[in-house]
Amino acid sequence: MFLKEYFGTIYKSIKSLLVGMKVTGYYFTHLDEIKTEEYPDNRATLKMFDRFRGEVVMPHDDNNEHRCTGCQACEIACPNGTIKIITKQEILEDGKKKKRIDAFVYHLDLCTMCNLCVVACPSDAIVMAQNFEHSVYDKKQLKKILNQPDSKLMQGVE
Amino acid sequence: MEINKSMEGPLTFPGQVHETADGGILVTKLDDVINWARSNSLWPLVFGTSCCAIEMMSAAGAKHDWSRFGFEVARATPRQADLIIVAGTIVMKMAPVLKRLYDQMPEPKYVIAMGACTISGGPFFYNTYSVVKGVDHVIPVDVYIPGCPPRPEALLHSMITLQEKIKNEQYFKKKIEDVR
Amino acid sequence: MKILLTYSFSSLATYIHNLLAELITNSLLLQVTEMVILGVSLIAFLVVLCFFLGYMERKVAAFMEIRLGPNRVGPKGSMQIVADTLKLLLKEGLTPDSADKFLFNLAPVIMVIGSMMVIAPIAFAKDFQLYDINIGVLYVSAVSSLGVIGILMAGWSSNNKYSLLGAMRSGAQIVSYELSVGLSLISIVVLSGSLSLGDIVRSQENGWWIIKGHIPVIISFVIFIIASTAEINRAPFDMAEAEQELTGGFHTEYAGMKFAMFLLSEYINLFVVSAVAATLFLGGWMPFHIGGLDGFNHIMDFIPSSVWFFSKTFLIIFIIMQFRWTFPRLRVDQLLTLEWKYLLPISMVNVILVTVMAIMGWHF
Amino acid sequence: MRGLIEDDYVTDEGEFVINIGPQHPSTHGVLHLKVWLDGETVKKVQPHLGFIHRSIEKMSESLSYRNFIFATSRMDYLAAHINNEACALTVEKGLQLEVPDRAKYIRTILAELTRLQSHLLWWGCTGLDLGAVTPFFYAFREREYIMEIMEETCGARLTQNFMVPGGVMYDIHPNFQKRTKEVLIQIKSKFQEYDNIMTGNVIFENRTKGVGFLSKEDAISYGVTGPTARASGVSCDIRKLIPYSAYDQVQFDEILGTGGDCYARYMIRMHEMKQSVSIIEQLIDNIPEGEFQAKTKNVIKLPKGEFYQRVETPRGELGVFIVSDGAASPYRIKYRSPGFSNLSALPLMAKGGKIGDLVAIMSTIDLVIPDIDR
Repeated sequence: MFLKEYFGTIYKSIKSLLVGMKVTGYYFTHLDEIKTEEYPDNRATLKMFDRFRGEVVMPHDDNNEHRCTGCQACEIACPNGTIKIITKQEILEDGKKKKRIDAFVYHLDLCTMCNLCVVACPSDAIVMAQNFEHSVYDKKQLKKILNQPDSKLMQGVE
Repeated sequence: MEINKSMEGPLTFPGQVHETADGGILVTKLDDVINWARSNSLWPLVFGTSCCAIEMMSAAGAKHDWSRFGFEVARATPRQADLIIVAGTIVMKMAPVLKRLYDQMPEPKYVIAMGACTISGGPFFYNTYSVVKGVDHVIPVDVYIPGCPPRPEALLHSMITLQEKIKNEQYFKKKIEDVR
Repeated sequence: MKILLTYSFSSLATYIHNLLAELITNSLLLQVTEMVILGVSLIAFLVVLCFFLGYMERKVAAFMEIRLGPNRVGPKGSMQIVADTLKLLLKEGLTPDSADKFLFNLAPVIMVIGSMMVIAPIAFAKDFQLYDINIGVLYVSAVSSLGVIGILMAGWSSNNKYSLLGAMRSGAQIVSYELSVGLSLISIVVLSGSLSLGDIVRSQENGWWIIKGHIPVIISFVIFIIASTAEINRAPFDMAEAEQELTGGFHTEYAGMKFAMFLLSEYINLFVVSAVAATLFLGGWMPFHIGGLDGFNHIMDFIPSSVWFFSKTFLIIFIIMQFRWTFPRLRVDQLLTLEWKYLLPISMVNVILVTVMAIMGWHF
Repeated sequence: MRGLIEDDYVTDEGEFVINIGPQHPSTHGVLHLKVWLDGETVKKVQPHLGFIHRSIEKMSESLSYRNFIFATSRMDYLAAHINNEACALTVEKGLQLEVPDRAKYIRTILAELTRLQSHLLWWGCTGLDLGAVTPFFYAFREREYIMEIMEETCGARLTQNFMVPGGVMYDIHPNFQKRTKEVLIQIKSKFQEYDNIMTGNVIFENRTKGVGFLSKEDAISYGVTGPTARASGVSCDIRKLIPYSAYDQVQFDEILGTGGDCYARYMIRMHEMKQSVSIIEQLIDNIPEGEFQAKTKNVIKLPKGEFYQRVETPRGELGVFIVSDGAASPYRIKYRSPGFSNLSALPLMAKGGKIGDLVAIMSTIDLVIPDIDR
C-alpha cells in the first residue's frame, strides 16, 4: 500500500510537471503567438484611442485663435492645482474692457490626467491630447503655457 | 541604434557642452564603446512603490517587452543594478531608504523619475504633509516622465531618452582631463 | 566535406606542438608554453560559449513567455550579452566595508576556477580531450562540488544576512544532491566498466547507454538531470539565490566584475553538467549507432563528431532552461525531502538493478 | 532609520533577525517586515507600515466632493475603478440621488473587468513570488486586453477616474460591447492553460497546500475580508450581502472555501475570475438605454450627517465613511481598506512556517501597500 502511494505520487508529480512543460513548449514552438509590439519601431502606426488622456492642450485654429475665456472653471475643478490662469484686462475695438487670458499655465509634472478640467470647461477650450512621449532631462520643461503667443479669443465665444 | 537616432529626440540637455574631439580619436572611440555597452545594458532595480510600478510591470510584460532593449534583467539588489526607476510616490519615511538604495548602487548609476508623484509630488503636491515634493530632493534624477501613471510606451521612451544621454557621456575624456 | 571528415583535433595539436618545438628547445619551457596556449584558448572558448548560453537563455525565456527578447543590440540582439559583460566589467567594483575582504574577493575566483576545471576530462569531439584521466567520472563529481565552497565563502564573507541564508541553503542542497548525482553516474560506470570518460564514450560505439540500458538507465538519466540542476543552483532549485525570498542570495553584495564571474561560472556549470550528461548517457561525440546496422552507422559517421556532441549538450541545456522558465521554486525543506525521500532511494535501488543487469548481460 | 531597522544579527533568544523590505521583490511595494528566524523557520513577523503613507484621507478633506474621487484611484490602484465607485456611491447616498440604470450597468461591468484584471495580475505575481516567471507574462497578455477596453472607454489604463457622483463621466465607447465580448472569449479559453501551468503543478501544490492556515474564527476576529476570508469559510461578499449598483440584477455564486490555506485562497480567486466573466456576460448585452449620468448641481454639498458605503474590491471589503458638516468638502473621510485588516492576520499565518511560506502567504493575501497605508 505504501509503495502504491509512493509511486502514485511520483507518477502524478511527473505528469503535472510535463503538463506544465507542454504549455511553455507550445509557446516556444509557436512563435506566431508572440504578442510584442515593438514600440519605437511602430511609432508610425501606433495610434492611441481617441479618449486616451496624454496631456492637456488648447487647440488653436488657423487664425491663431483659441476658445479660452479665462473663466477659471478648470482651475477650480483641478484637484491638484495643475492649471494656473493669469488674466489681463484687454481693451476691445469698441472701447469696452474685457478679461482675457494672459497665460494659461499648465504643469504637466503635476497633472494626473483625471479629465476633470476638460469636463468642467464650458467653452471646450481645452482638450486631452493623445501624445505620451513627454520624457525630458529637465523638470522645468514640463511647465507649459498652453496659449500660443499673440493668440486671441475666438469670435463668438463668451 | 539607427532607430534611436531617428526618434524625434528630446530637447537637448541644458548646460551640456558639446565639445569637439580634442582628446584624440582613440579616446573618443573608447568612449563610444563604453557608452554603447552602458546604454544598452541598463539593469533596473526592482523598485516600485505604487501605481507606476504596475505600469513598469506592464512594460516588462509581453506586449511592451522591454527585454528587446536588454532591460529585462531586473535585479533585486542595488549592488547589481544600473538604473533605479522611481515608480511611485516617495514619502518622508521612504526617502532615507531610497537614498540608501541609491548610495548602495555602484557607479555609473542612473535615475528615472516616473510619474507625477516622483517628479513633483503630483496629486499630493498640495494638502498633504507626508509626501516628498519631487524625488530630486533626495537623489539626482536623469530623466523625468510625467503621467499618472505614464503608459508603458512612455516608460520605454524615457529609457531611450536615457540611452541618448548616456551616449553623450565622456568617461575616458573626463578621466584624462582630471589627470591633466 | 572531405576536410571536415578527416579533420582531427589531434592532428592540429600535433602540428602546433611541432611548430613550437622548432621554436623552443627547452622542454620545460615548451610544456609551459603549450599549457598557457591551451588555457588561454580554453578560457576564450568558455567565455564565447557563455555569451552564447546567455543569449540563448534570454531568447528561450522570451519565446516561452510570448515575447521577443533582446533584438535591438546587434543583429537579432546577439550583441546584448557582450554589452552586458562590457558594462559589468566597467562598473565600480564594490567591496562592502564590513565584508571579509580577502574571502569576498576570492569567492568568485574559486567559483570560476572550480567550474572551469571540470571541463578537462570532457571529450568535445573525436580525439579531442584535454586530459583523458583514468578516473574521469570521479574527477568530475569531485571537482564540480568545489563550487559550493565558493558559494559558502561568498555568503559568509559578505556580512549580509540574506547572503548567509543563501549560502547555508546552498551548502545543504549541494551536499545532499551530490549523492544522487554520484549514484546515477555509478550506474553508467557499472555498465561500461570504466571510470575514464573516453572509455565510456567508446563503450557506446554500438548504441548509447540510454538506449542500450533500458529503463534503469533512463531512470538514472532523469535523476541525473534533476539532481544536477539542483547542484548547479538553477531554478526550480535556485534556493541560494531565490530572488523573491533572499533578494540576491549569496551574491547580494557582489557588483560589477565579481558578479560577472558568478554569472560566468553559472553558465559554465550549466554547460559542464549538460556535457557530462551527454557523454555518459547519450554517447558524447559518438554518432547515433545501432549495433549490427553497418550501413546506417556509416551514414551517421558522416556528421562530424563535434556536431553530435554539441547538439546533444544543447538539447540537455534547453531542457534545463525549460525547467527554469516553467516551474515554481521549491521550498527549502521540500528540496531536501525530494532528495532524501525520492531521488536517493530510487537511485539506490536503480544502481542495484543496473548492476544485476550488467552482471547478467541483459543490456544490448 | 535607527531603531526601526534591527541591526543586531541575533537576539538574546538566539533568533536571527532579518528585515524584509521596504524594498524587496516579494513585498509588492514598500512594506517592511521584521522577521525573527530560527534557521529557516519564521518565529515572529512584525509588519511596519507608513512607507507609502500619502495622507489621502486628510487630503480629501480639503477637496470638493467632485474632486476627491480621483485620489482614491491611487489607494488601491489595481481596483481604481471600484474605489472610485465606492466614493461615488457614498456621495450619492448622501445626496439621495437615483443613479440611472445605464450608469449602474456600466459601473458594474467596469468593476468586474477591474476585478478580472486585478486577479490576473495577482495570478501572475503569485507565480513570480513562488519562482515561476512565465505565468506573469501569460497573465499580462490577457490583462493588456482589459487595459485596452479601459483605455478605449475611460481614457486611462490604470487610474481611470471614470466615476462622477451621479453616474459615469462619459457614455461607453461604441466598440465597448464588441471588444468586451471578444476579450471574454479570449480569457475564458486561457483558464485551462492557467491550470496547466500553475494550479496542477506539483511544486505549486506543495508550496501552497497547508501553508498559512487561517481559521474561520481568526478570520472573523481579525476582520479579514475578501477572498482571504472566504477561503476560511466566512461569507463576506458585499456584492451578495448588500448588493449595490447592478449586482442585484445578476446571478453569481459567492465562492466559499474551507481550507483556509494558501491553496484555498488561490482557488477562490481562480473561481472568482470565472464568476466575473459570467457576471459581465450577463450584463454586457442588456445595458439599458438612457442617461449615463444623473443631473447634479455644479457644487455638490452633502447634508449634515454621516454616510457609509461598502463595496467589494478584489481584495475585500472597502468602506467609505464620510462625515459631512454641510459644506462643499467633507469634514472627515475614513476608508476602511481591506488590505490593512488582511495584513494584520499575516503574523498569525506566517508563524511557524518557512521564509518561502511567508512569501507565499503574502502573495495569496494579495497585498497592495498603498491601500494599507493610504
